[in-house]
Amino acid sequence: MSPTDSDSDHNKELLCFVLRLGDSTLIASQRLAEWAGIAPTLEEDIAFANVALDLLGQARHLLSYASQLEGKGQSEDDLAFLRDVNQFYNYTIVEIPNGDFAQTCAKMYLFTTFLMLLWDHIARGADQELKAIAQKSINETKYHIEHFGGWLIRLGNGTTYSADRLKEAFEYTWPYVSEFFSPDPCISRLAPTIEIDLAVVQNLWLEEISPTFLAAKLPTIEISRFISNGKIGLHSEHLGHILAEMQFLQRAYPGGRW
Amino acid sequence: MSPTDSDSDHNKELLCFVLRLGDSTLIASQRLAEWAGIAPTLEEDIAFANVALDLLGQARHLLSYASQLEGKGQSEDDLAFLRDVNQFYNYTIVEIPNGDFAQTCAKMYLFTTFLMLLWDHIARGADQELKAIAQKSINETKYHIEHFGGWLIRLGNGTTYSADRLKEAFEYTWPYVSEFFSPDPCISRLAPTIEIDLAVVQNLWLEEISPTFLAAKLPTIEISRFISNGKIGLHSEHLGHILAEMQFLQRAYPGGRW
Amino acid sequence: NEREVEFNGHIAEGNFVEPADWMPERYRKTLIRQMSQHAHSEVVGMLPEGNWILRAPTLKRKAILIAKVQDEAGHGLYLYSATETLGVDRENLYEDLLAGRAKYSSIFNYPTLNWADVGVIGWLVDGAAIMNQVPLTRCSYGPYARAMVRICKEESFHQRQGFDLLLQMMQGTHEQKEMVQDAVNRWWWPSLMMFGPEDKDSVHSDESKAWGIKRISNDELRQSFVDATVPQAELLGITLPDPDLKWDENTGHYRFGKIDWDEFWRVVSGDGLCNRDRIATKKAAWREGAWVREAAQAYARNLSNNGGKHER
Amino acid sequence: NEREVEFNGHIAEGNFVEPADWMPERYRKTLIRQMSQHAHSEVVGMLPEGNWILRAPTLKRKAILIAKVQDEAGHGLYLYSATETLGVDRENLYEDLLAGRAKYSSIFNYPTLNWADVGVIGWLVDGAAIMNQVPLTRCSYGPYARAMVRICKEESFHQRQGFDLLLQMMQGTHEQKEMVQDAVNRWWWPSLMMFGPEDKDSVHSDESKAWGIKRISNDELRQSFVDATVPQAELLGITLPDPDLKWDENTGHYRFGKIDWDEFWRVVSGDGLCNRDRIATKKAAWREGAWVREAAQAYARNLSNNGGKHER
Repeated sequence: MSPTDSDSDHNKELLCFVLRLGDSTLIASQRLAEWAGIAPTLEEDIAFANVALDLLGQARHLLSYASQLEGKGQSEDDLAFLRDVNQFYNYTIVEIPNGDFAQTCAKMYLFTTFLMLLWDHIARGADQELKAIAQKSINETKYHIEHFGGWLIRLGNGTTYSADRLKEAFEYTWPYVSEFFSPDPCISRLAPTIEIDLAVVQNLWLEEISPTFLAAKLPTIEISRFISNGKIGLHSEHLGHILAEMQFLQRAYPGGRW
Repeated sequence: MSPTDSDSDHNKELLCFVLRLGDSTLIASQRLAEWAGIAPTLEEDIAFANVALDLLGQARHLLSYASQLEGKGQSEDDLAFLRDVNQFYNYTIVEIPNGDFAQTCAKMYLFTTFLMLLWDHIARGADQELKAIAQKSINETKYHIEHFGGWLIRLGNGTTYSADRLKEAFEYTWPYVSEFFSPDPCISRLAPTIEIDLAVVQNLWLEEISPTFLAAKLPTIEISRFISNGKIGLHSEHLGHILAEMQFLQRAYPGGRW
Repeated sequence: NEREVEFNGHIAEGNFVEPADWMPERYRKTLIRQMSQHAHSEVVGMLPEGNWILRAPTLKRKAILIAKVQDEAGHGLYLYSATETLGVDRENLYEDLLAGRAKYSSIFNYPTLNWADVGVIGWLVDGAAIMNQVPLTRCSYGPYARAMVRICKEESFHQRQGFDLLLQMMQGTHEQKEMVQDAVNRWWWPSLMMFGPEDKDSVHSDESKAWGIKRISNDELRQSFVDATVPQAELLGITLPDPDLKWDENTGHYRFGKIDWDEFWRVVSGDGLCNRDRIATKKAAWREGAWVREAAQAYARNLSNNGGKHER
Repeated sequence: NEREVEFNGHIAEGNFVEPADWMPERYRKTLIRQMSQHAHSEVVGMLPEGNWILRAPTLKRKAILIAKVQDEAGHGLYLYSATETLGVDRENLYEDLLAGRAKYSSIFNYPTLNWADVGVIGWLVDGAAIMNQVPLTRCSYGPYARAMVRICKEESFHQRQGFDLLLQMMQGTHEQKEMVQDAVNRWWWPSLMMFGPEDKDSVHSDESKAWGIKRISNDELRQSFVDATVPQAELLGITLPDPDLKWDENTGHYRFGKIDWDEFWRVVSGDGLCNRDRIATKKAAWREGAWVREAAQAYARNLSNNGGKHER
């Protein structure tokens, strides 16, 4: 294999990983934005918008970098608005429905705690571009974890009703967590640029969430045998509906200036 | 004005009316189809699908005729899938959300009873093409009215809860009725081909619904001062979301064969 | 047991068993399980296809799809009615489904991800269903056999429509062809799994065979399906996702690769991508429809109390 | 009343009134009504624009729109807080809104129907709001005036973003230009109505003027808005939907056509296209959020009872 081949292969893996992160943050942001104007309090309207904006900002950096890696002259918008379901590589958990407030907080907590570990690894890696994005994102993600984690604790220790809702939310969202740690050709080929050992990450993650779970009175559960596969482009039925709405204008009015 | 001009003017009014009917039946069908697989009983799954199919069939005839009148070589599908919100001319009532079962039955009852009166007038009119569509549709519409009217009576005389739901459904849907009878340049210019006097139609309609309202224990209400304007292309915010989903494939994959 | 011997003889002579006839309890139980599972499959099967009604790309295809989903509701209804002739109650059967006590065809736990999935479900899934069901038209239990005659007729119609949809798309744009191939890649193996475990691992089969409930083995049916489908795939111009698939001159059959039975069992036991969503959707619909069903019952009661007139 | 004379003098000298200061009851009531109505408008105003967040055509525009809707929530929050300094409770004020006892700006009862509406709301609606609000930065009630300084700054930013959005679209395709024109056609007259009834029909105004709550009359503000906006419309290349609009050399102002006050009153009194939907959306959100707010309160109570530690 010539050096160039190896370079381009590496580029392909990196592209896959960057798209994964870009799509995950984009779809997470899109879902959160569904709450605009209908959160339980005005403070929460602001907080959710804040998180949605942070995630969207991350998505834009990531998708811009992805288009650079791809080298086909596509923009962040081309990637966001002109790919169909099977070309999206987000983790499935970000595309599942918001459900009630507890379910939104649960999935966002599970996702952002995992994302944080990815940022940590990226920040210690050798890809300068991605490193810069990670460094910027770490503080944001810290705030997201605190925010959603704080709600888990409040709901788990609020009323009987809120504790029940929280438990139901976890039953629904938890199975999607196994996708974080399932065999991942894309991540495994990132080394040595970025070294991510998913078995290690899984342990770190379980440690990370454990105090919050304890404080929120949530039972610790085993990683489910259920495995979703959005990260390799095999999604749930939900993503198609998200994209139909998200991409409408770009699809209906090609060549427009916005 | 030359005979040709007058012909083409008349064509324009007729086109507007045919699109109005075509869009109304299409969007009503699309909304009903949202119930697929989740109706309160299997029998109702079948019945709703039946009505959705009838309405879709009517829409196809109407939109085919509209494209013929338009004479630009567009197909029924071009009209259904490539127009945006302000080019749709359906009555607003068919685009409002389904809400619960009572709300769906309420709006469908209000719409189909009105539609029936239009078919009646069309069937007595001079446009042969439209007449044929009306004659075919009258029996279907009769069944729709019976079906939804039957549910109004059942819900109104079922449990206290169902009677309350029905009343709420009417509070929400009723204001959209005034659009049926509000000044309508398109209908008023159809004469002498088709003679529709909306003041007369309003009275006929109130007479038509009155026994069902009585049997369903619904209060008779005055036509509301609220006036929606979907019929002239000024819609509620709901239609855009319906179209984003409905038109996705045609927009995303232009030039496809389906 | 003399009655049982007589019963078996009756069946062996090719006669139907009717609801009023005496039957062994295990025969009844087996039929209830199989028929209600079949009914549940129709009813859950409305969801993956229903997922595309609102996005159908032409009005004609939308009409075909609504009609198909409606047929599935109809099949569910016949099958529940046929099962009720065995002395069970439809509502209880349905609640078994919602509570996870009863199964439905695992195929519906796979998601529909692009429009071609609608065609592929018609072509492969309905195709496999027909292969499974045609022998049931000669099943020993009369009401089931008769329901199957009607259902198989409609299913063949659906299968042709599905194939036609794919044929159209294969004459379309490059992207459309890719959609079809993508859908076939995802549905091929699950379709083969629809015939159930390999004969060596299959329970129930011997007794069912004796009773004429199950006339042809899983592996035989699967082989017939593969043999019938490969030429259709060639006609379509798609590639079936099995590198081991090839014609075997000696046997006169297509050989095919190893089925991933781990996946099969994972999905059967509840961990397919859509198991949770399907049941959650049906549960929510049932719960949200409760007040409507109650109102209809209350109304019917009032009506019969008042000699057919509702109060004014 | 001696105190009232002193109070009026204080205001006349251009001083601020602060929460701890004595104030006439009518002054307090007027401010509560106006400030809470203003807060409600921000909060309801999130909906028509929020309607397009999920469909924003570029990621940059999506970010701008989310940030804008977030700012509106922020404005709502300042304004409720500022109103609370007058001795009322935010939750009660909000419930007045939901129960239809309190008003909000009627402009938000018009639907957003195409993407250009988002730009036009920024340009015209925020433009009119700024015109109304800049004088309030010099309002006699300190907390309101200070909130207005911050809000006006952000609103100007939104207005520029809206104008920029439209400018982009006007350099785009023919269809995009049509969208902009369509949006302007729908929003122009309602924007003019934002300044309220003509001076001859306006209540409250005299007293409000004396108290420095209302410094410039409705008609004067409306005229300033028209004068400022017409040249911008020309810059954009769109036509304002008023055949009577023309420059008047003598007065140095643009003359404009007759406003449809029937429509204004119909919308104010609840019969605009979106009045029902807006309040229904907010009511449903408030109802569905109740258990979350209760849980947060219960948690806070437990925490303070346990000296800051939640039980494990």
